[in-house]
Amino acid sequence: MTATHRHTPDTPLAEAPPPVLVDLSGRTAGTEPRARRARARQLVSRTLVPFALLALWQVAADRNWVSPDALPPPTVIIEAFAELIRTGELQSAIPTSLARSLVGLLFGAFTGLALGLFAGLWRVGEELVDAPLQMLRTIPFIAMIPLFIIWFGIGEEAKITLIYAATIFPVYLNTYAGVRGVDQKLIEAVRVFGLSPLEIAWRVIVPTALPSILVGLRYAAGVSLLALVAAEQINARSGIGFILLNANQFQRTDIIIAGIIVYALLGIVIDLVMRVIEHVSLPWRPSLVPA
Amino acid sequence: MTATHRHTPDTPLAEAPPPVLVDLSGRTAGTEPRARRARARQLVSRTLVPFALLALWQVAADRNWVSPDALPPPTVIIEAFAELIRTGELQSAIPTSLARSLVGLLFGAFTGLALGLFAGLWRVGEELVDAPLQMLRTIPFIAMIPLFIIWFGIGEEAKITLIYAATIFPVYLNTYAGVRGVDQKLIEAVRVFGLSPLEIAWRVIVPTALPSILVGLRYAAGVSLLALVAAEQINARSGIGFILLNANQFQRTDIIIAGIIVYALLGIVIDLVMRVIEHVSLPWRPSLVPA
Amino acid sequence: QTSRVKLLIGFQDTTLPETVAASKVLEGTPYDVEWVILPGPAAQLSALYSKAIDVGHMGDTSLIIEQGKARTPWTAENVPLQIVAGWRATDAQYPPIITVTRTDARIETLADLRGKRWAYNFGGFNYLQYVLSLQKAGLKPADIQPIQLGDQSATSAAFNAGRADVYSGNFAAVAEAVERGDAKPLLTSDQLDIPALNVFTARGDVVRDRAKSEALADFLARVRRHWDWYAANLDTVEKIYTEKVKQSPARAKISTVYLKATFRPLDDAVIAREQAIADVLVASGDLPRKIDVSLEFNRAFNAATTGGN
Amino acid sequence: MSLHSPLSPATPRLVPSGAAPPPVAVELGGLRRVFGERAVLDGIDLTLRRGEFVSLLGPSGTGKTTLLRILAGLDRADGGTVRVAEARSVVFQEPRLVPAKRVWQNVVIGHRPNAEARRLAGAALEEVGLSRHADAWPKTLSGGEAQRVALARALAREPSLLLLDEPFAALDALTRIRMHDLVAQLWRRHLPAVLLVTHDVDEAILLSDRVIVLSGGGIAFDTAVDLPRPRQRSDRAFGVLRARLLAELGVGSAEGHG
Amino acid sequence: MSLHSPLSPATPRLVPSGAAPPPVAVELGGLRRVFGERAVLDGIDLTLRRGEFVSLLGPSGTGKTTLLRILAGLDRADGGTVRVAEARSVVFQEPRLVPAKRVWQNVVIGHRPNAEARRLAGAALEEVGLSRHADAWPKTLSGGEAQRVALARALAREPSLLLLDEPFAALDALTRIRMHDLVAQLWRRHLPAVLLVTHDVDEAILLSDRVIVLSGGGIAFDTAVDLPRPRQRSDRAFGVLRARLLAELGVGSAEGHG
Ligand SMILES: Nc1ncnc2c1ncn2[C@@H]1O[C@H](COP(=O)(O)OP(=O)(O)OP(=O)(O)O)[C@@H](O)[C@H]1O
Ligand SMILES: Nc1ncnc2c1ncn2[C@@H]1O[C@H](COP(=O)(O)OP(=O)(O)OP(=O)(O)O)[C@@H](O)[C@H]1O
Ligand SMILES: O=[N+]([O-])[O-]
Ligand SMILES: [Mg+2]
Ligand SMILES: [Mg+2]
Repeated sequence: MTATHRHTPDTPLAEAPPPVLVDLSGRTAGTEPRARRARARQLVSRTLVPFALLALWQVAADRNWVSPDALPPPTVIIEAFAELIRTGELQSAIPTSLARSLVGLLFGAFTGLALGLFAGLWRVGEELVDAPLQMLRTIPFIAMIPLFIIWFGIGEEAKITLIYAATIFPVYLNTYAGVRGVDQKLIEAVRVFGLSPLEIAWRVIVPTALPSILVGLRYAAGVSLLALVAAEQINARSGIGFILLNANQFQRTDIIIAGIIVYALLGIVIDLVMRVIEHVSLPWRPSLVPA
Repeated sequence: MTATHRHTPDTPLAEAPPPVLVDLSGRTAGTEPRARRARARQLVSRTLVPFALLALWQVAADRNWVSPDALPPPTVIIEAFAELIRTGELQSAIPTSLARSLVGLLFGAFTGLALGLFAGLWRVGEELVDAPLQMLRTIPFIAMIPLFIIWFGIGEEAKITLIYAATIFPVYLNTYAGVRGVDQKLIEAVRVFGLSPLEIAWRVIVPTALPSILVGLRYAAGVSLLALVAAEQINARSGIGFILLNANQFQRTDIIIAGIIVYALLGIVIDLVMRVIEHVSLPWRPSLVPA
Repeated sequence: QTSRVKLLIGFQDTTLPETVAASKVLEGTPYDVEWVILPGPAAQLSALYSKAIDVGHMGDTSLIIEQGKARTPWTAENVPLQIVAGWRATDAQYPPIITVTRTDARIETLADLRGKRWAYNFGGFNYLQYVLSLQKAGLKPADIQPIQLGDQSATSAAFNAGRADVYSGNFAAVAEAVERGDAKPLLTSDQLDIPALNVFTARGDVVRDRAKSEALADFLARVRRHWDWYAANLDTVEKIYTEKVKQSPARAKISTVYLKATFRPLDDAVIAREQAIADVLVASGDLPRKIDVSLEFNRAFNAATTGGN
Repeated sequence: MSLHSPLSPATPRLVPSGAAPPPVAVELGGLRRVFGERAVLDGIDLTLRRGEFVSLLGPSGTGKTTLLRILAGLDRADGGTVRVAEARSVVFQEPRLVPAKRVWQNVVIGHRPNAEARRLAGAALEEVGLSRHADAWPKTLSGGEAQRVALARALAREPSLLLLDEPFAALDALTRIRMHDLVAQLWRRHLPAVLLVTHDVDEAILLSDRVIVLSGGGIAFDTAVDLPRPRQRSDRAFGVLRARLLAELGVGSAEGHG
Repeated sequence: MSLHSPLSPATPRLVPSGAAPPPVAVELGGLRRVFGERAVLDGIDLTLRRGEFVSLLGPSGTGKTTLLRILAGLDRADGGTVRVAEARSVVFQEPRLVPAKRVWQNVVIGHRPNAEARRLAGAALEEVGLSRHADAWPKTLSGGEAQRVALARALAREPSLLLLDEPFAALDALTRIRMHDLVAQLWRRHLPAVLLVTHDVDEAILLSDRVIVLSGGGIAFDTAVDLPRPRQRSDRAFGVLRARLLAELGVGSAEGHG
């Protein structure tokens, strides 16, 4: 071998700078209270920003930094909420709208998942499915409402079809990306056991791509809410999209903002639900540890 | 050790069924023509579905399966295209609209990326940023155009701000998911080399999460086109969103469909551009091999 | 050197801007005019409130609703917006708004409307046409199948596609169906005594600004001359509607006649009719309180719009 | 190597004289595989029969894994003929467990997931000493544990060709002896052809009937191991073969024996 | 082990008598780590000084990697004190290369990416015999190549504590000797404390000053290796120590030597 065997150290140890010792045992502190403290802090900071924005908003209104026409102060928005609740509109809108969103989302997610798997797993699937879906996703449905009415009528079907069409793509795209992102090595490892492509898909690829698929589902859930604003232009007498449209037509800035807040709150609820779903369906993922 | 050392085989070899040999050398066939053939086939099947749909559509029109009011035949759509091109509208619309989309997208992608990294890399980032963004994404911008006008006026800023606001979230969500999906083992491996969190982010996490970030960018690019339909309601005299809105107002089904086709084609162009970007920026990813 | 006055004029589509441009009436103005296209009255009102435009375009009912829902009641001193001009079609063949029925729905009398699918859209005088048609037929919403849609284009699409039996709204959007015999008129806006004016609404501070209001008066006078040009150049207008505004040839033919208009003086008679409309909306519950519509009308520009002095 | 397996698998080449030779499990003719400019495998001829236990040695980066991948049907040849038995099992150089499936589900990933599979997985995990981890997630396993799960997965099948890519590299002395024993048992029971890639010359001599050295794109050396079983590292013949193989691997004879 | 390193690192414990002992690089007191119910590490006391080369043996799943992770600052202790030198390098049980970075960029991942880094990477790759692969993507490397890149990455730094988790497991005899040599050179040059996890008893004896056996949550055995360097596997003392260590690892003395 090439090594020369010197028997004296290149550097006398006395000259070596003493290594700096760092104490890692501080991390030892009981984990239970730590976790509880972290959760508390999390709750605070998660709610802090929204509340800070709210306070800023009220101050801005009080000091006349913005005109109440441009942005009515929170107190006025609260009145708008009170009005929506007094008339019962809000209570009937939310279940109506959520039902529409949910049905559209279910079908859309199913279709997106199936197409995403088809395109992700088989090259021929990609070749057949991808181009039409890339086209589908850029269709501006809001500009197609008259066509939707002509094609699908003015019933619930038309509204749900619109939501359906809008939710396919996010699930498709993320399923596809998730499937393609599964480590080839894993797929090889199970392929040699003689699994059929379908079995590989079901037993290995779908579980492994699930985080990505769930991102798509989360996104689609948001889209299903957004699509309400288009869908509920079609012969709706209630629903949060309808409330917004109506307020829009009558320049009720306060109700528009109240409606947007309802949307935002539903967005947060969806997010929480999706977090729970992710937590339950991805037990193998290490709980998020920040870098 | 526990093994018993029998010196005769449990099964006499004569009884063993002869293994079935499979010939794997067929795969030897020269790869160059194979690759070329695959590309040709890909091109065919990628264009096949759109063209098949087109043919079906013309047949349906010719045989009167659908009324021309509901779906004008392709020939009529081609005439609509010819008209838009003759008057020069299409030629001026596309650069105008693309410029708006691109500027909004650039700012939106940058913001989404920054926030996604902030939330993905640091728990405190997530706690501060995630809730407001989950709220942002469910805001139905189409219902906010009057507010946008009040807040941002009727100039290009208002249009671009709308596109900007709509494109932040897809990039954010996918950046966040990509960063959180980076193998903890990799991060650990570089952390021990004393890299600062920022260096780890820049040198390891961003490159590794890039596939996911690019999915977000691809999605946002589509959204930036979709948002034109809302943005170009604000004092636009040209642009593809404007063409669609105008056609909508005057019930020009043929132009609506022509506009949707323009959208779809732009969608495909964006997709191709994104594929090239992915190809260039992810040289380390094995070219997609179907399972 | 004083800077030139600039008028920002909002309009909901490109029809008027295109014909005004073709008529060249704005050549040589001592001030600048810029058209701002904002579909829908809501966007026009937003732009007015945010001072993004000086003058907006809407139906005459929009301000009634604005005043009705205002948090602080309008007074002569604080009135934020005022109608400065109003116009409507000159051709009796084309009432501005209308209630039509599909021929295959076999609606002969007002009583036949009961139980029918009736499409309308909220806001503006389209909605008024629906409310007053119902009232005239002695029906309540519960007696029919109301189909409320987001805007005029959705409503006419639903009706033209046979998804509704009855339609209340803009006549031009269903005129082709009427001409084909697929639909027939039931009640016009005139029969319901709806003025159905298109109006220009100016900001209060624009009207009070001497330089701007002088420019506005001159602008309106020029638009009046444009209406004369319009009536004399129907072929040119039709061509503009097909080529520039992108209407179908059939629709353009109708629009040419339908949009041939003149300014109407904002006089006591008009204001009385508008007041009646406001009272109806209060009665129907669409407005929370009684209002005085005369506050909304500024008669100072009548001279410019009608050519008198 | 510093540890010495007590195992002594049956010698399956003891076929009644005059009987037909066992069926072929691998047949390579002039196999080539090129990466970029470089022919990593350049004309490999090789026949393996059922019941044969062959070890494959060779320097790092010489194409051992590539050869196994081609035999497994996971990589394509650029030239030559490749015929292999259909029922194959592979243990890869890395464990390659599905992170989303529990350990026991990974073991029976090739089976319909039912009670029978669960039982089978339990038995296979018992054999590799990991019953305790049956319900764990792969990410919580130590390196050697993961490698043993991969081994259990391969053995839960009954292959006619068993391809092993350094399956024992991450194992301590004792565990390694147990795993040797396990593989030998399976081999005796079902008589698959076994191709074992290893870097451990002693391991190759202890376990196999034949040792092949891959180098420079071809088979540089191919020898039968004609030592009686159980084999002893202290045998003179063992030492001679070891020295010879080390020499083939470029380790000078001066360092060739302890 | 079947291969015999010619390397004979300097003996850095040869400190002038009377001089202060070298500075401490690792100091553990009553270290505990519990997974679920099980205390994998249960009261470990250990001091390592700069210039010490210590090998860590132990059965699979006994907590060797866990201990290294705690020393690297990647896992937390559940009890006890942990003090370690700040400048640490780690070679993990898997290569853990960043797939999105070329091989040379991986080697100098800890450096500002400039010409100097490129040069440094080239030199480090030269030392591990992978110059040819400097511009390759990690996914195209063979198992042993990837492990050598990980080694090059660790050595491109000048740590005061070098933690090695089975870094040679995937290497053939010749390459392994070269890598032994490389680590020894680095050690002689900068005199870090080295903690080497290995399953190869001979490797432990050949390289280190001290061998520790981890078992059942604690240090089961801890011995100095007082053999002159260069060491010979054929030495009687070598054989005795090997037998002793194998016995500690549960491999009966009957199989203890070749
Ligand atoms: N996809 C690829 N693209 C380019 N080169 C490759 C690819 N796969 C393998 N190689 C190269 O081919 C050579 C042989 O690799 P292989 O994995 O077969 O080696 P090996 O003999 O198994 O080595 P080890 O003992 O280190 O595992 C290596 O130099 C490797 O870098
Ligand atoms: N995150 C974890 N959750 C639960 N158990 C764990 C976790 N990490 C390690 N373990 C368990 O702790 C034990 C020790 O693991 P460790 O990786 O330290 O072993 P090791 O001594 O390095 O083994 P090997 O020689 O096989 O690499 C193993 O049984 C392992 O399953
Ligand atoms: O599709 N998404 O951008 O999540
Ligand atoms: Mg290999
Ligand atoms: Mg380990």
